[in-house]
Amino acid sequence: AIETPFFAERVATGKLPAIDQRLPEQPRVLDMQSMGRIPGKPGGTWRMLMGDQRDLRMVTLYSYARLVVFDEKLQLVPDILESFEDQDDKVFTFHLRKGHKWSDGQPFTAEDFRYYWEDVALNPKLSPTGPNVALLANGQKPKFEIIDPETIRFTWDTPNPAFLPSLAASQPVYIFMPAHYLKQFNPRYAGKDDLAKKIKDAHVKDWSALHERMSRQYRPENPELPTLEPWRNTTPPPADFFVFERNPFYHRVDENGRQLPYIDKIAMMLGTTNLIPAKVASGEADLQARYINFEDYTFLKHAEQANNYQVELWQQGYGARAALMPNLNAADPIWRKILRDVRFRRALSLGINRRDINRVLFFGLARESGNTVLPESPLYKQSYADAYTNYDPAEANRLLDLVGLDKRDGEGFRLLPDGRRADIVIETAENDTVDTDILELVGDDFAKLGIRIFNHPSQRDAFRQRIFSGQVIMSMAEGLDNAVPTEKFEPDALAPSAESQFQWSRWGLYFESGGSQGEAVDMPEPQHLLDLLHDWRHSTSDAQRKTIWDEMLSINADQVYTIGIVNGTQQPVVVDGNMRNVPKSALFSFEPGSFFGIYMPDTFWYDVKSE
Amino acid sequence: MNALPPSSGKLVHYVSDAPFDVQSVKRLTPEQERVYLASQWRLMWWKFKRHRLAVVASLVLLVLYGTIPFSEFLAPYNGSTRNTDFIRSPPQKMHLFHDGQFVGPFVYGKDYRLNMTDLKRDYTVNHANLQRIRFFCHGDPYQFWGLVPADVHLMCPADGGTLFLLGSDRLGRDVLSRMVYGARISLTVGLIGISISFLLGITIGGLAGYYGGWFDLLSQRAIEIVHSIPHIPLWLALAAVMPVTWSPMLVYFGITVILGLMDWTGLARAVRAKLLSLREEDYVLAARLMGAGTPRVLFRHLLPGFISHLIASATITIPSMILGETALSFLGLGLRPPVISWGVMLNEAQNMNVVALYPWLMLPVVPVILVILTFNFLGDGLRDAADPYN
Amino acid sequence: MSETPDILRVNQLRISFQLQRGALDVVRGVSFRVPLGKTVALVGESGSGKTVISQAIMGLLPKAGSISGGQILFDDPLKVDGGEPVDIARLPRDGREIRHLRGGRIGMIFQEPMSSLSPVHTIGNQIEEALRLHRPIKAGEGRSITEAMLEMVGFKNPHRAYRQYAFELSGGLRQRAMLAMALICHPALLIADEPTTALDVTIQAQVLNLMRSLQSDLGMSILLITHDLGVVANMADEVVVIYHGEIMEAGSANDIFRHPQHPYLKALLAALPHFDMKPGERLTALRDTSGDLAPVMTSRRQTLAEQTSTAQPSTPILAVNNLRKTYPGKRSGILGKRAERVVAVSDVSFEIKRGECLGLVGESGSGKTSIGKLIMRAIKADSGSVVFNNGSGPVDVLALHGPAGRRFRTAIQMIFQDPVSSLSPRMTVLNIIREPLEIHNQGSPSEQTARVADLMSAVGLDRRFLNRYPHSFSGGQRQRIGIARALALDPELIICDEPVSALDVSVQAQVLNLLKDLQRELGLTYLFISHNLAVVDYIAQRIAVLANGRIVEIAPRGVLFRSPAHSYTQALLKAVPFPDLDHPLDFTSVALRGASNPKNWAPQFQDEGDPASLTPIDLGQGHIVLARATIDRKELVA
Amino acid sequence: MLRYLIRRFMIMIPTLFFTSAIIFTVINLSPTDYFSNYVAELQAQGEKADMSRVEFLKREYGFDKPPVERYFLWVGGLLHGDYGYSFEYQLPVKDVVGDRLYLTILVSFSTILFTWLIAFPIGIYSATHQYSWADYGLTTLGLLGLAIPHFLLALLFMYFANVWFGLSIGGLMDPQYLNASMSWGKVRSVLAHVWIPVLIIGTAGTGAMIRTVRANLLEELQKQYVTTARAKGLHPFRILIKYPLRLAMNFFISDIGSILPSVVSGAELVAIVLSLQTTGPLLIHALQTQDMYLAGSFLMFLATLTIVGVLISDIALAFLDPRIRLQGGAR
Ligand SMILES: Nc1ncnc2c1ncn2[C@@H]1O[C@H](COP(=O)(O)OP(=O)(O)OP(=O)(O)O)[C@@H](O)[C@H]1O
Ligand SMILES: Nc1ncnc2c1ncn2[C@@H]1O[C@H](COP(=O)(O)OP(=O)(O)OP(=O)(O)O)[C@@H](O)[C@H]1O
Ligand SMILES: [Mg+2]
Ligand SMILES: [Mg+2]
Repeated sequence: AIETPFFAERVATGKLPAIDQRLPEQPRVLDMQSMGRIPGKPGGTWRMLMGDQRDLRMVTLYSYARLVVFDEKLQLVPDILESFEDQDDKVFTFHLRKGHKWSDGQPFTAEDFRYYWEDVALNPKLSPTGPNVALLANGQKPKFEIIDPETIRFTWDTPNPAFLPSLAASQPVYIFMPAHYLKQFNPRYAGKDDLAKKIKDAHVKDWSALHERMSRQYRPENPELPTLEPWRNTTPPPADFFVFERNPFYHRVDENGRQLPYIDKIAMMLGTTNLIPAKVASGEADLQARYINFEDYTFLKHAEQANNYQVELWQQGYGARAALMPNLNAADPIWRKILRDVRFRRALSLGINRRDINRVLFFGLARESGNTVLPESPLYKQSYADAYTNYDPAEANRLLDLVGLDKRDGEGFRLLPDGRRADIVIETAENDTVDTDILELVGDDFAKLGIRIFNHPSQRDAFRQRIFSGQVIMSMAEGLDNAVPTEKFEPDALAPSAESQFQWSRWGLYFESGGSQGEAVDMPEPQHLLDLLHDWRHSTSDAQRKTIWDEMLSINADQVYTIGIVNGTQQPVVVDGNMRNVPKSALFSFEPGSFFGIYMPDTFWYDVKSE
Repeated sequence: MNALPPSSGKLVHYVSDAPFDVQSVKRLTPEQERVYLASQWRLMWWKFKRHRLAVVASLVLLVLYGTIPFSEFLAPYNGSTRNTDFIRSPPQKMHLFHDGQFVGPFVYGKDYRLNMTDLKRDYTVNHANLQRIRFFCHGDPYQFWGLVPADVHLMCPADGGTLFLLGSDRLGRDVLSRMVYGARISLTVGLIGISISFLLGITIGGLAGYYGGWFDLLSQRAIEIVHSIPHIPLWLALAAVMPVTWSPMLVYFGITVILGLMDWTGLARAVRAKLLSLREEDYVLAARLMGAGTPRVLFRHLLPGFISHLIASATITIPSMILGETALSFLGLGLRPPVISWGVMLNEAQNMNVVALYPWLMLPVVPVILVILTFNFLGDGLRDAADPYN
Repeated sequence: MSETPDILRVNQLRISFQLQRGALDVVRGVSFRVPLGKTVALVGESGSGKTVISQAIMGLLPKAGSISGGQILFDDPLKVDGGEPVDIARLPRDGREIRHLRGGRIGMIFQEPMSSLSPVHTIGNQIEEALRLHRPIKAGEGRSITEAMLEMVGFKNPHRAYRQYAFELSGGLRQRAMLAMALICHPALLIADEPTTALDVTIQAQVLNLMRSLQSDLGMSILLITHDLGVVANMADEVVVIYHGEIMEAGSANDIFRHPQHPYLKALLAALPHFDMKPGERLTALRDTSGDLAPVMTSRRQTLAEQTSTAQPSTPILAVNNLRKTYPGKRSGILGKRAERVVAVSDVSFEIKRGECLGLVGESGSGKTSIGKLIMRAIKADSGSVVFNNGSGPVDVLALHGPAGRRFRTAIQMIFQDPVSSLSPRMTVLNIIREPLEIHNQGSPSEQTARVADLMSAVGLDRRFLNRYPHSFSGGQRQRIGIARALALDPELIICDEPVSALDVSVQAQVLNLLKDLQRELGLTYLFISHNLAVVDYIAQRIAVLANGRIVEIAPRGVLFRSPAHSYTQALLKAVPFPDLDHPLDFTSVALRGASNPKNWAPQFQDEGDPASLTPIDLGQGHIVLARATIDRKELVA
Repeated sequence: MLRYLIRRFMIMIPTLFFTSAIIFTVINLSPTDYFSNYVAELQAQGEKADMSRVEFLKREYGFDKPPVERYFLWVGGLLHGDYGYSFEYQLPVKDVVGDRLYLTILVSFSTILFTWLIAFPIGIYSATHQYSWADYGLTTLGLLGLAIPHFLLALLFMYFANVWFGLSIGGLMDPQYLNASMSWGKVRSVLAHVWIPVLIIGTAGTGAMIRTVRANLLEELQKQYVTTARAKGLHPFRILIKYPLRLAMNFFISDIGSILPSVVSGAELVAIVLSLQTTGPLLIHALQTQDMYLAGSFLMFLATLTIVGVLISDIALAFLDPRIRLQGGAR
């Protein structure tokens, strides 16, 4: 392997072992050529602009180093793991890379998994609600075994098909922790006085708080916490400027034997998000998509030449850029009855002039579609996207008359059966101009159906609380988060399985809480969806999973639980003129893909002639 | 008329020989009677009339406020009429002459092309497409005063043409029309807010300054407390509790009241401080000894001595009230569409795109400036009119 | 005498004011001179332009006023020989030259000292400022010079006075502070605009004496503007008589007093009240306004007739018992100890019967205004009681509130000593006089306006003044506005605090006659505070003499003037200046200095440290004097 | 005076107590709390909150206890100088505010200085030269500053500062200095940036100040004591400074109570728009995310400053005007 210039001095002075000692015996070798990429040279800093300290997790997302990862074709491949074995989704055996080390040079072994499982997941102080749900199959904990320092095994009695995807998720379930580092915060291992002093210095209440704070892996706030990611944070918070440095012990190399990542440093600058487009346009970021919107494209494009960058348009991965979500659990009984009538939902969907919206707001570049999977997904069918998305106000009006909204007032607006005007307050989270504009246009369309709508944006949190309590009749939000799934992904978003599903949040809560809160599903189709979800969880073959997915998608399309407006909208991505290996066009989504993560930013590099 | 006595000489005894009439007080003609017995208000009005800038300012304000009842008629379009083919169209210039020939007021039509490389709508003036502006014409239908259906406008675009004298916004709505509609909210919000804050500020500050003692003590503590709660958290908290079902109009009143309620403390303290010293004046004592009640002493004797400050602070508070809602919108508590106000329009103009690409969307700042300048000049005039020394 | 050059020559001076409607010529071609080291008195009717002339000399005309013609030549004696006199009328406003003259070469005492001092600076600070500006003094010397000056103008405790603020001083003390400010720079020309109106006669004599001695020591010239012809006779070398902005007569004091020629001057001299007037004798005013009086009075005749029939004539309308008031003293520094309290009024008791006029005289600063304010409940008494009885039963004034309090306000009114500050600066005269009527809802607006107009002419003011603001009036005019306001409500008792001090004798006569007529016709009662003993003698039935916050003597007017018992009263009477060249005031012999200091009194009036040792002793005929209880009555009369 | 001071300090105690209660209520007025907010934020992006961790944190910070109890815990902490713990940063509030305070004070002081240095001379000038061209011109200029919304002004400034001077957009220094220790370069960079917020925050204040100074001064210039001072032969400027200006300052002094807190809070909204590294954005963020101890303690700090400021202003008023001091006004 070739030594990285960044470390040359430290290696020379003996502060760091040489490259061959740092890499695992079997590093993960990426063959750039076969991936259609160019092998590069190390160096440079990736400047990115972020909003607040929470965005530190973007580096974890962009890095996308997981035990197993999805490749660009959404196939699961080992990454940190050297390999894994999966028997009927019940028994999982993981093989670590021999000689793999944490960023502080300490070996990464089975002990790190044991520490997590025994000392964190099963510790009632650190995990008051028990281990993460991904580690439970049918509510049961697995059997955890250490076969040897490089091999571990999880065993369940029933299938747990969600286990591996959850490890590869953008926000992964961490089932290992740097034990050697964290033991100093755990009274089981640490000296009492030593720990007491640490607790006092950190101004925390007890060891669990200290442990909790020091062990955040997803949001790398603690510069001392050893990591396996390509870059490690070097700036203690609070700060407005975080610098990440390359991990000398990172496990990936290119075909030439150069240790990845190519880019030495990440400089993350925090600030007001509204200013980010302007700052990007003045050349203050090297690769940026977050906090840039479609409307900024023109502005960014105009400064392309002057500041030597390119603006690419990637495709957003939502099931819908915006979808109306009639609340089937609305507290108002009259409204609930109407909202649950499929004809009403279909009528609203037919009443939206999607073409107009697409033309006015998205330059016709979006797809007029229901809230469903994208064509990029193997599960896509045209019929899902097209269901009730043609503009047919006459049919819409006919349907509305049928559902009992046939009476109108003097101004021609429809009345509810109890005589109230059928005004709909559509609530949204935060103040997003695009949302406002969409609703403005939808409002004009609905006015033709004799229904007036009002937009009420509120703080995201308050907004959700209102939905959860059933006060909201209809909301608008993004559609499916993961709109390019394969059958291996859990189809939970299609069934009432979570409180955060705004069309049926109380049913979702019922499911989530195991029946202790919320309301039981009392409509046949949603119940069927739930059954299908249950089937998927116990499924054992991909074929079976695919049929379940198909059925759930078609029920959702037919029942129009959420009224998608457009999807496939564009996400501008600004790339520095000298940065190589960044795809021209790709899918930009959190799940799957970790935004840039799936395209492996550790393979991006700066092509600077002079150097 | 007497001569200067000789310098350093002995003074000669001088006696005037002019006729001397002790009853020289003349009778007044009715005209003089009118002038000399005019009320104080009339005097002020006469004085005000002489302040030319103030008169102009008040005329401008009168016109601006005069548009409020007739927005629908004055605006070429309805405030929410969208023209999807003319999104973000730059302003169309009004012309009178075409090829050196007089044609009357008209605009040239615009051709537009979607520029897919930078995703921009490019407009070019089409000199062949001459669109004569119609006056007192039929255009967008509206409900006049919410009652009478009508469709007459002062001016409308030519049939099939467009008339975006100040350009159009991102949904293709006419900026000029929206400005006309926006005046309704923006011009009133300031007045209502300021009335509330002045009422509170003057009364509480006045009583505290005049009475002193425990009232002063309590009111000062109240002011301290109101003052020490920064506006923003309160706004956020109110945003959280303000019922969502409130119509935009109610929200508007709510905001106005809040703006007013938050603003009085500074004034109250200034009034109090001034009155603390003014109340020691003899004329205050005189009024009290005449049996004048507190309101009278406060409003007839004490506050006039403070009128300059009051007028000044009123005229500088109005802009902050008009613009206050933009600050609120920033926190998600502002007015929302479909309500149109200058603040809402400016709020929509608050991004770099607009500054760099669509600067005409910032035009609503012009009426704001106009209103503020006129209010201030009006204030100057009022101040002078009330100033006895002038 | 004929060798002295003129320090000031005013030649054909014309001054006009720009008013709402057209210009107002206030001074119309006035010429006069002030010879070096001499005193020239400017006398004339109130509103005749005296103050305006003096303002023009200082270059201090108000914004609305301007010099429309003539010259003001100032010939500075200190100037090197051959220098031309400067024409002040041509100097730029607030320019370097005029600033040099102001204060340094020409000093000015303003007519209204009460409102001419900054409210937020100590008087010491304000006086010393002038000193530093114009006299080269060593560091640290300023304060002692200032205090010495304060002492010279009659401050008893100059050290304390240095640190006092204007509002802590009585009217007379403020006037003295102004005097000190003008005199401290030793100007070549002193313009004294009514310098002694607020001073009692003993202090007045002291101050006049001070001016005379500065005059002889420094060769200072004085332009003296005053209404008090007694002062004129004692001070002036030359006299200029002015009427409506024109000079009527001018000449040496001798010419003026012994050979008056112009009808106006003759009328002035005739209007003087003098001590040997017969009871019921009327003053002869220049204009007789008894005709204007009728409408003012009719309004209440009716009710009055009923009231007087029910009320017993013997019950006093106002009884004051053991009134006491102290003002908090001042601290030295922020945290320093509080100094002694100032006792302004101590153990004062007296009664006023219905229809009577009680004169209150006394040293400046002796607590007269305080007593007035206490009665009005404008300030809180420390102890004592005030009982008001207008026939409907006695009421304790100090405990009044609610509707009774409101009714009380209509029955009793006060004329303030300082006319400037007692008029709201932002109200027109019309509104000011009408205000009490509005407050008590008397009559329709047009009736109110009509009544205001009547009141205006009753006090001798032109109706055309109605919509002007107070600041645009002359001192005497303002004072009359205050009187008109007090009369508006037809009160039963009026507390007159120096109501005529700023009026020339003829207008004074007119106003005094008015008050007297009202008293006779309506049974109006007065508490009349004045320094002018002749005026008090004319209007009051009984007179109380106040010294150091206590009433030292009280007696019917005839008795008091014929046989004053108390040393202080005697000193007062001796200090009255007469408008008679044959009876000049003996500035040197009269024990002027410290006339109010008990140490200078006869031993029977000294309390020897124990205020309680003095008691009022009745000498018969209602003549009461404050003396030691142990003293024999005979000794007092002697 | 000493007694007065002691009394005023005593009165401050209940006031502060009351204020703390209100602040606590206001913060808790929102139906949600930090944790549900945090969960909401994550789920908005499709992320899942680790419920176990949320539960853990809730218990850790006493969210299982009733609000009243939490209030007393908080106030008790404040009394011991413990400002609580920021949920968001997982750090003591003191550490979170840290360096931002200095930058805030820098910006605020510069702004105040800027405002005063411009507004006072102009206000005095336009009062003494009423209706001159300069009066009209300067007044109009000041009013323009008042009329253009802060945000818009900020955007325009940033845009043109970037286009014309190549200044980085927003912030108080170039990014490379953010974590760096003090150096010449850093100072220069801060100076290059600080004028934008100062100008923006300052303009509106300046316009308002000019108008009020002018109005109050005009009122005083006509008083008789000014004539007295002129009669002494004082230079007009000396007169102006010593007499009318001092009395005209009344309004200004009565408002200095609000200066202290504004120095520390630093024009929150503008700071956000300009992306300044000051305390303002921190506070707003804390409020929006319901980071209640951070927000609460910060607000309490501001409130204390206000109350102290009012006290100072009362004392200053009494010093300025003996009538208030001696007649017992500010009791
Ligand atoms: N600022 C002003 N504006 C208008 N008129 C004024 C103003 N000042 C004085 N006058 C008028 O000028 C005339 C002369 O006033 P001035 O003060 O000189 O009188 P005076 O002789 O001093 O009278 P008094 O003895 O009552 O003080 C009066 O009629 C008065 O009303
Ligand atoms: N507000 C005050 N604070 C302190 N001392 C005061 C105050 N008002 C008056 N005094 C003092 O009380 C004493 C009496 O004042 P007052 O005004 O009653 O005198 P006066 O008899 O009316 O004198 P003058 O004839 O000079 O007007 C004076 O020594 C004065 O300095
Ligand atoms: Mg005069
Ligand atoms: Mg007095």
